[in-house]
Amino acid sequence: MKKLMNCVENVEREMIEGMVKAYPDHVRKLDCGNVVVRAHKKEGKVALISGGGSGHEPAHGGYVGEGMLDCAVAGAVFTSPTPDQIYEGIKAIATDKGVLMVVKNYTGDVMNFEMAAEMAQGDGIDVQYVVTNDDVAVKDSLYTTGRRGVAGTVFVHKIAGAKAETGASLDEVHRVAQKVVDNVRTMGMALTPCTVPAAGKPGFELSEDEMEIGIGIHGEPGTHREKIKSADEIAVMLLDKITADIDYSGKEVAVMINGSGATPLMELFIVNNKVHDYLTEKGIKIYKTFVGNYMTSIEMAGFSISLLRLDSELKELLDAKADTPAFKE
Amino acid sequence: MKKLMNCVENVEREMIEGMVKAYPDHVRKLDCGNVVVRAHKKEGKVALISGGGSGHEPAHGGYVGEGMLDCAVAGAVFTSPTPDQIYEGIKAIATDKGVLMVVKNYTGDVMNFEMAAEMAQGDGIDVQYVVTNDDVAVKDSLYTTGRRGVAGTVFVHKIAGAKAETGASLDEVHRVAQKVVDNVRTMGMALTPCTVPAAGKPGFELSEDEMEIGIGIHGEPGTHREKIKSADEIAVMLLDKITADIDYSGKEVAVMINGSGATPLMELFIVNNKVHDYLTEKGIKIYKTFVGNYMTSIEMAGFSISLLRLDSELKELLDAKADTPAFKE
Amino acid sequence: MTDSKKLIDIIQKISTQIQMDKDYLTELDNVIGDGDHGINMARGFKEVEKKLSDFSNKDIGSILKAVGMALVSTVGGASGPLYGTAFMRAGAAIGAKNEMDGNDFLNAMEAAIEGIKMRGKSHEGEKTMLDALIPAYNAMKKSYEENNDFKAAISKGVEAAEKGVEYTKTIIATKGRASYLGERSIGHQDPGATSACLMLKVIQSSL
Amino acid sequence: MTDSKKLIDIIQKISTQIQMDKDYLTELDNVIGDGDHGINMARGFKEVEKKLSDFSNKDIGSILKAVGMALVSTVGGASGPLYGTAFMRAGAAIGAKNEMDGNDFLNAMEAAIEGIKMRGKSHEGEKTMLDALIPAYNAMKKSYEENNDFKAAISKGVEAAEKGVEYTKTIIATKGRASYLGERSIGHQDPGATSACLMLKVIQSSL
Ligand SMILES: Nc1ncnc2c1ncn2[C@@H]1O[C@H](COP(=O)(O)OP(=O)(O)O)[C@@H](O)[C@H]1O
Ligand SMILES: Nc1ncnc2c1ncn2[C@@H]1O[C@H](COP(=O)(O)OP(=O)(O)O)[C@@H](O)[C@H]1O
Ligand SMILES: [Mg+2]
Ligand SMILES: [Mg+2]
Ligand SMILES: [Mg+2]
Ligand SMILES: [Mg+2]
Repeated sequence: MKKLMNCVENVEREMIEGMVKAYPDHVRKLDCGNVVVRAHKKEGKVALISGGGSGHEPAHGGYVGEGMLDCAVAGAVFTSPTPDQIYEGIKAIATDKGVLMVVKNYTGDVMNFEMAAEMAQGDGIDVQYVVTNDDVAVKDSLYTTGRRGVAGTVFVHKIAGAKAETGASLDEVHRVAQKVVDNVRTMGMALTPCTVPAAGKPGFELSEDEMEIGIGIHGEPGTHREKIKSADEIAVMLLDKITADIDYSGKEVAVMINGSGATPLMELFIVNNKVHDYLTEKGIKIYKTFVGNYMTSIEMAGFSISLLRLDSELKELLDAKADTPAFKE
Repeated sequence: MKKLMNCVENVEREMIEGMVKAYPDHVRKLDCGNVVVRAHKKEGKVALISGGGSGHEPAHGGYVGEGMLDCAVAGAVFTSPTPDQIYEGIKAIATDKGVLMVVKNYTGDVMNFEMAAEMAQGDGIDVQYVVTNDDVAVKDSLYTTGRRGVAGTVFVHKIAGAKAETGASLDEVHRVAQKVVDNVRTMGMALTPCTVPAAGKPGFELSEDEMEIGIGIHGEPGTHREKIKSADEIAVMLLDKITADIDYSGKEVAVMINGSGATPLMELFIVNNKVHDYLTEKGIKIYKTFVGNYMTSIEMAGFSISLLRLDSELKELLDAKADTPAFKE
Repeated sequence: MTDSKKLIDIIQKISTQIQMDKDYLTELDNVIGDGDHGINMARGFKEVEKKLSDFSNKDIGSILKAVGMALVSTVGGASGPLYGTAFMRAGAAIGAKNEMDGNDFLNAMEAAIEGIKMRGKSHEGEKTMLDALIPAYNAMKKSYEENNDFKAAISKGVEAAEKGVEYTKTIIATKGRASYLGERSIGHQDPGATSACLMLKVIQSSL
Repeated sequence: MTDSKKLIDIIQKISTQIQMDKDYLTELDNVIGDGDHGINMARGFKEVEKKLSDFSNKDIGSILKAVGMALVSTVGGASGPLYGTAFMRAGAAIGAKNEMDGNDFLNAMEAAIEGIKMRGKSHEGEKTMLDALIPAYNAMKKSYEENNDFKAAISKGVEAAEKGVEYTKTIIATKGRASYLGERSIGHQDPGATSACLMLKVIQSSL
């Protein structure tokens, strides 16, 4: 394991502290743990909270700021934060308009956020939540855990955050957040694994000519492994799955080419070159493209493609001002 | 070599095309080669051009846009672009205010940009240039090539770009650019090497417990190798060299913690945590911090620290509006 | 069967065992999950250990609740709320007693299982910790009712839990991270079932 | 010594040699530079090869200039402007001739070296291509003046160039990327000196 760090036990805390020291005008850390809130609390709006395990930077702390989140709670690497931390976050940001939690669909995340919501509701705070589940690599089923929440979650932060900033009600912000969830799909792949610091070695292995298709953002196994193909072929493989899941034809979309952490921007642009042509050929209109590291998996090499189906409401909110450490619009 | 690409010969072109397709409102590509210019040419200002080998993304194409560059020329990976391409770029952006070239101090870059300038001057275009040389890992000497230009170059783009945007004269923009060059110092390190696609294998090797201190952004050897130390120790090692080179005491600085391409943001924040404390203890005031991938080395894992000594003029220009694909202020 | 002092000793031993098997549990989670189960549990029980000295004057119910709270607020992930809820419910079921017998243990265990089911919206056969705990509970209850011998009962419980762990290899996960794997989860044992079985084994060998 | 047709043949052979030694040159550049010299030169000469058919009716000066232009606009890096300038200067020195003799060659080579010095702000002893070219030029000139035999002269030139390449191992680089290494550059041969020597060898074996 080759990492820039001091001691395995402290990576999450030092990371959060290093982040807050970099952006003191944007964010501050609560004393109770790895909980980041806006430097200046804004009243009169629905407060947005998200979070999850660490290791997905800039998610979620990087998205705290005007037009996006009010709070991000960071658990241990790849491990959901605990209810008490989330509860402290909720209390710090709650306004009389209520709190919306944006939770990625993992058993642990959902349970911990639910427990925190119960605690906050006990205090009389109005809490609702959406669960993001954009990963088309896994089957969606009512009888199982359903799909994983991955990079598409960033679109929920952006758009629900913009809606909240308008002073809309909790129901309205929840509706818009759910609309994003309903219209965004993602699929990813990996060339190399990632290493949880506390584990000290990679979570899986891939041979020199192998890739994993449909990988999760915690290095969870995907749909299958195969020999590495060209960037164009890989892009088509993922896009075929995404566009088979919901109907994008004739629609406008926002595209996110999300790097997993160790992927050079050069490669993400090469991928986007094909994604653009594929969508254009299918008559899907690209409204806006985001290329970069938005929801990473520590030092994994790989990427995901997210497509968000837009309508005029979502377009307007996507274009609204955002001023956070990792996302400026 | 595990890379998302199609064919070694086309990586640079596909990368530039993928980038232009992602940001059509910001940039467009010239037909003559991998030359990126602003989507909408702005007259009445000094035009800024930079560039160098590819593999440093988002540098330099990501910095083309309002408040920064007018043109970026991308050579083959890690290889200076050729004079004819630079010349086409200059012609496309030249205004009656003249053109400033921002060149990183490598023999090849300097020669190719000089040849292009000679060609443009032959057409009556007023061309000046600055050579960035911020890397304190190599000795500065009049009798050799001098120091390498590395991540500090991004500050030149930002600040000279902001100055140009005010309508200042070529001499004035040149003066400000040179002031940044004179006041910025950088040093980097690597945990893992990078692979030029056309070479197919890493440019150097590091064993599992080794790091290279003072590495160049093309994987050029640094000052020495040693066993990996803690993030804090490494940060101190680099900061000691940087702060020994020019006097920062009592000054305000802009800090850049620049990832080499494969470094998780988590690790950069852990580094920043120490950098902040070190500078604060030394009485150096941090005016602004930038953490992220600004001047990469393909998929190298590692980072550099840049410190820019500020005065009120530089602060104002650093804060001025920038709207480029990779840098928004 | 046990008093507060003995309970504290058992909890200490469970923690020691979890620390020892940290890598093993993580390794199991690598294959069908996200490779952190051992890390999570070890972190949680280290925190529990720190609190052991505070427990010495407390009743059994309070101790178990405090263990649950410590787990909830340090483990994270899925296992944190689940084991946390389990211990808290167990504590609530036993209440302010300073001694517990076999019936108390079985009542507490039943409450713990109900808590996991409620929190996890899960039931037997979904390749989770429940597949160790539920068969263990059933076997213990049967044995204890027949012989009124807790040592014999816990042996039966461990036996059943081990079988349950083996059984998790044969089924598809439908809850937790492993469920994302679908059929690819078959052939691999569930980390949470394994950690649950480990705890029962420690109880067995501590009595 | 040679006419336009023969020259085109030599240039083709130089290109073939460069393509063959691409990895070797890159490997040398890996150690003290940025690992692209072979790649750069191969890219440039591939472009030159594409133009060979256009050369057939041209004079020697024009051919050399066209080679230089092709190198300048495709090689990039340091070697592009340097070799490009060298070939362009050589072409200008020879002018519109269709045959060249040993004296023409030596004049052209002198002009090429001057071009490199000017463009690179460099001179002998800085661990660059000049450390192959200058000794080679001196040896050839001496031999040709003594014997008026170009084949003998080019043999002397290759010998001197090879010595020059060896010599680059013993000195510190003060120009080009290798100069950043300071004393660490000692012990390693210069890639540009090596490619220059390769070209002279091809000329030798083609005559
Ligand atoms: N809904 C659930 N009900 C019961 N147990 C569950 C449920 N979801 C997960 N588990 C258990 O939790 C274990 C995983 O715990 P852990 O790895 O610590 O958390 P995470 O899956 O969040 O990384 C699984 O092996 C399984 O036994
Ligand atoms: N100033 C200079 N004068 C003469 N030759 C030089 C100079 N700088 C570099 N070179 C030559 O160029 C070679 C490197 O070429 P190449 O690797 O293609 O370019 P780059 O160094 O830009 O990557 C060196 O080995 C050296 O022989
Ligand atoms: Mg986990
Ligand atoms: Mg080069
Ligand atoms: Mg897990
Ligand atoms: Mg080179």
